[in-house]
Amino acid sequence: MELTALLECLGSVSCIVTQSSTGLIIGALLFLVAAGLTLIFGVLGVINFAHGSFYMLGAYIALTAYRLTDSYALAALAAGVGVGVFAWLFERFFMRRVYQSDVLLQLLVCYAFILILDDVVKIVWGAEFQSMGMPPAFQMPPLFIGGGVVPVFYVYLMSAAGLIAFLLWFTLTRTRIGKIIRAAAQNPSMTSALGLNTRLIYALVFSFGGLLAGLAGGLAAPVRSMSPGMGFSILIESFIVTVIGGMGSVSGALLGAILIGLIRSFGSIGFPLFVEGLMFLSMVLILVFRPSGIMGKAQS
Amino acid sequence: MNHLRDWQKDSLWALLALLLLLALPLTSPSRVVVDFIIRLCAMGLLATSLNMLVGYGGMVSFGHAMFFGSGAYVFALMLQKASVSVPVALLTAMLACALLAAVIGAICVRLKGIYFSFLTLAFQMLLHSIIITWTSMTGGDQGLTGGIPRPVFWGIDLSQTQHMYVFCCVLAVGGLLAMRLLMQSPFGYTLRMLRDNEDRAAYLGVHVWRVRLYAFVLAGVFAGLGGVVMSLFVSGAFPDFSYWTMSGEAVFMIMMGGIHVFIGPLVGAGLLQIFNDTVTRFTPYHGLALGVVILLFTLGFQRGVTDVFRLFRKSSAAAGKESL
Amino acid sequence: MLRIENLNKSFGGVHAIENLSIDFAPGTLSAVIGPNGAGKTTFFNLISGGLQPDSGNILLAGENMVGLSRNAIVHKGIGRAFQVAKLFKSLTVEESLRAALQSALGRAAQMHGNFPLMATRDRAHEVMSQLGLQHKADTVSGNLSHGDQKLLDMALALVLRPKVLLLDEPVAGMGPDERTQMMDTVQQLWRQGGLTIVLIEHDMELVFRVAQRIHVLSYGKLLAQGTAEEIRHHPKVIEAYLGKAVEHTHE
Amino acid sequence: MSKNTSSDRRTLLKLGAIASAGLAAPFVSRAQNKPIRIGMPTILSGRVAMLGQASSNAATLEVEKFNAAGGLNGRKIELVIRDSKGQPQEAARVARELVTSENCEILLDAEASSGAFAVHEVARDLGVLVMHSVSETSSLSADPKVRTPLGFRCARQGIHDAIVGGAYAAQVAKAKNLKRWMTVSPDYAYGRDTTNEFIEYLKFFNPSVEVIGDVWPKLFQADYTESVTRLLQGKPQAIYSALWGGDLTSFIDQASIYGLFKDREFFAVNMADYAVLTAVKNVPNGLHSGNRYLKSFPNTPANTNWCNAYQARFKDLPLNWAWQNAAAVQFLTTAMKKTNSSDGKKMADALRGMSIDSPFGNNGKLTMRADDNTVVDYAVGWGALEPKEPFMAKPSPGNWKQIAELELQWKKRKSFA
Repeated sequence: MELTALLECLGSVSCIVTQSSTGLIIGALLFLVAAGLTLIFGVLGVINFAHGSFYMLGAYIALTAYRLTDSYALAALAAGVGVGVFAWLFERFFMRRVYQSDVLLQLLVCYAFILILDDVVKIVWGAEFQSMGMPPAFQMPPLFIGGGVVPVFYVYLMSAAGLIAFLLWFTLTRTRIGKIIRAAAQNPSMTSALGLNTRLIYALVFSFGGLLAGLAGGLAAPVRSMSPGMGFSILIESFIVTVIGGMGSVSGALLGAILIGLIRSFGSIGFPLFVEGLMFLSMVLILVFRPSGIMGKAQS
Repeated sequence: MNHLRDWQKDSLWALLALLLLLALPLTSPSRVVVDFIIRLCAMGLLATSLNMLVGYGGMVSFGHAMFFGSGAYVFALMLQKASVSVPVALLTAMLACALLAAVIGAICVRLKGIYFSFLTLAFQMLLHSIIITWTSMTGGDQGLTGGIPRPVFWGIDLSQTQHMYVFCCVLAVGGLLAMRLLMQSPFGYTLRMLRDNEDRAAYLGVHVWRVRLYAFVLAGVFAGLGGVVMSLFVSGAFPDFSYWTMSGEAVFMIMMGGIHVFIGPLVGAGLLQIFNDTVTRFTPYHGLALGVVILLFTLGFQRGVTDVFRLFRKSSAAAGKESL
Repeated sequence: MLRIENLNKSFGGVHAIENLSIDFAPGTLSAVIGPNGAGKTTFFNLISGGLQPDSGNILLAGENMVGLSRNAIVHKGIGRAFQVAKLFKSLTVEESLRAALQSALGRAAQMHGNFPLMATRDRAHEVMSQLGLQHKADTVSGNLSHGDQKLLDMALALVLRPKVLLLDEPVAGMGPDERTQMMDTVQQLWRQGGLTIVLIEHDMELVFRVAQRIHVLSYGKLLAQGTAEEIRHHPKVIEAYLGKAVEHTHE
Repeated sequence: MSKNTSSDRRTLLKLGAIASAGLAAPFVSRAQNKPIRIGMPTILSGRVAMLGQASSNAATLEVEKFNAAGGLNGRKIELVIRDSKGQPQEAARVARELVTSENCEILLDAEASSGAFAVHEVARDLGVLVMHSVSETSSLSADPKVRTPLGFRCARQGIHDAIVGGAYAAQVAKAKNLKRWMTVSPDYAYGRDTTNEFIEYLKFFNPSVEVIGDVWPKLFQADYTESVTRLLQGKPQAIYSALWGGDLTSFIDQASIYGLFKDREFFAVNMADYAVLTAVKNVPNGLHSGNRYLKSFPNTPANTNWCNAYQARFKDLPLNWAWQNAAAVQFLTTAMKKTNSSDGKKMADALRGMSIDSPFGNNGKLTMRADDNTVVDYAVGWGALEPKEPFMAKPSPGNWKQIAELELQWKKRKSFA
């Protein structure tokens, strides 16, 4: 523990600025992944434990697309669409059949896909880690804002995260399709009684959640090396974010992601060896005192 | 006299199983069988104790391996650092697991459904980070290395394979019998009441929280016993023992074997082990193979092996008492 | 036997129960009626400890039940059956009753010996024969017919020898014959004595036939109380409730 | 390129299966022709699958060479490779099974540290010869409580890298006047130990160096942002890192966009491994590394030939784990020839203190040090990196006399010796 370092930092404006912006950057990247997980849970009531593997798949698809086209934008797009399609198939042929079952069965189906996808990636892309490299467009010196350093690439990622957050919020609360989705989440039988195709809504939402995971994988690919099995740490991180923010709440995921980002950036100063422990500790505390998370609906 | 007969029947079965196990190495000199059974003892205890929570109590724990790991670490540490005798280390390990389970359980069992699962998972990951961080005590990510000393006690020398084999079999069969008797006791049925309808049980005067906590503690103790066997097998203790993957494996074992028959988890543990040991021999893509098998079970049968048999038996008998 | 004094409960500003006082005399069979949303089930939940009142007293033979947990209240002698039978679906009828009994004996957490305990046998069989469930003793609860499930639900409460038995719509979802049969069973139970029964019911005719005293709730308030005859002619009741109930029975 | 290697491995496994079927057949009875089976537990799945791939490739290559040369009086070596998934209990199980049911007489343990300790205990328990070829944790061979007479290590050690690196970095620090240092290393035993040791020797050789902060990201962490900004805030003149593999690649990519390497020297002990060198697209200036494996270091025909042969066979560049496993097999086969047997105890006696000719030796020779059964005299050096072949143009090789002296003092401090 280096509490003096933490206190010192809290006493210095530039340190607070830098660490807070660090927290925001980490949070933005976390949110990109967690958004899909929480969306799927919020509407379908299932936890997609294969979410980290979707992320991995997105990163690899982006890698291949980037090598083929040399375009980062196309690579990210391909990652999102590719994983979205995969998620649709996954929902259609596997997940759909266990919606009514025990959570354990859902867990196992996802677990099976974690194992399968890790091996598939190994067969297709190889066991060695791979790296996409920074696209030339972003190879520029970082910006200096208020005493803190912010890379141009992260400014771009943060705007992407913000845009996605806004679009999700807007779609869910301000559009007709959002209303239908929320109705399907709250009362599926009523929705189908009203003549809406609940199954299609579920498939769309699941596929969109997958798309978000793939997009996140593709967007972050330039700065994260990839290897089979990389999805797991992503799953754990986004899971913590989702639980803390409230399972099913998109705004909660945003808050949770920023909270975890701040815990990590300030925690790495005060408790450099226990940063991960701090993340789990905060998850425990949230679950004990507010099981439904910061923004979640209260437990019935 | 009816209740006495049940009790005796279970004990006789256990005795028979133990005798069979002890006779097994005589029929085949291969140490593979011996190793297989020692591992099965460890994993069987872990899976069966988890099923006390999941199958009998309806409490889906995602973090059960934390007690498996704790049992292994405490046992190994007592022998390595405190140099106590094996029985003392064993008792300390079980006691430590009971205490840990009591503290964590007191917090967890208040939550229902998926939140209980999340909280157990979070505690497990927290414990795992502590094990990794507390290097001076646990050896960190390298695990507790250097071997576990095995002082001779009561004429038993655990550094000899035969002694070790007998010891592990006795622990496992004893542990399984104890769990069976617990599940057939009044307490076991109270647990089933809670699983079926916790609300109603409370309206019948059951102290829900307390009964769940007892179950959580007991399951923790028996998982710890499994950890002890595993630490003897690998002669050490590793952070992996209390990692989510271990819990996940236990969950898969009970789902594969079936949660509605007492020995289901044991059968599942055996099947998974056989599968794993065979497949890893032929291909490095065992993840792919295991994934396909899991899909087959979850989507094809939607239940475990022993549950399939149980349904089959039930439908052929048309009616009758549930076996659980 | 059971005295309710100035009971209040509100949910987010809506008064579910407002200043309610009722006295259920020992050994009576009373009914609580009222239109949907009158607060009947909330009333039962408050008595049995499922909800905590905002204020007021619930006195069982003079002892206040407010603040006690559900299981403590059961041990004091208030048993309850539910509108939708709450059963242990994987246990048989006999097992369910004996499991309930063992918890009443304070042996819910007894870890030695086999289930079921000998000490629970006679009482379980007694209740099964009281309610005509003896030939279903070995049937798994989840496989019982609807009527039998309601009976078992009642049996679970009854087996603990409560002083007060709360029955939440005992004939809900039953056919006409079953209803009569069920009400006969309830009446028989009551005639055997020693039991104070309070029931919630929608079926007016049944209530007027069996209940000694009737308490009418409307929007959480006591509208009227009295014998069947008094209630039948009570102007407020006719205005607030009976009209709807007649419609309801014609549906 | 990896497709080829995996199909090679599949062929290899198939061959193994056919061979074991042959073994079971009754007509094989003459002991002389019975193959010598070497069990190889390693990691072929999960995030470090490339460890197992490089290890098994190199070992296979050496075994093929040995067999082609006639084996041990006609007896050939059969390598039985098994995946432990990186789980210690699975490593223990696989190791036991290799000995007890696959009749392996020797274990070639290509496990990362925790697995290596588990295999070590199995070997101790079953009394078989074990050669660790991957674990770089010193205590495996240095700690007398852990050491066994039948356990050997043919892998580099953190302490050696630290002494050589410390000496090299001290020189660079003097030349460029680098006083303020920070470290960023993965938070696990290997990362912590090597970092502390490096700093210790850096200060030993250049007392004016000051370490003003340390950062410990998790192993396999995806996002290093908080580590990078911590380093930026400290404004060090030089940074040391024990990150490796994909983690190092991610870190460099993420730190580059922050401009962390601008006007700064970066010392990454694990950088000079082909996997990292080929993966990092934008290698920054001012980068120094220890050699993991380089075709050009030592710059001898033997080393270049070996690398070319490996590359031709597997369509992939060898990694550090590759040379270690190749050398491990060389040690084992030399000991077999010397004792004319595959008996573990006899071979162990021969191995202790044995020197062999090897492309990976400092002076063409590798030695299995007798005091602690561990390999010394291997090529170890540090140097400045450049983005293309030969990557490290002017390596400064370590001085093994100095290494040995300092290592002994270090062991005494640790009460290992």
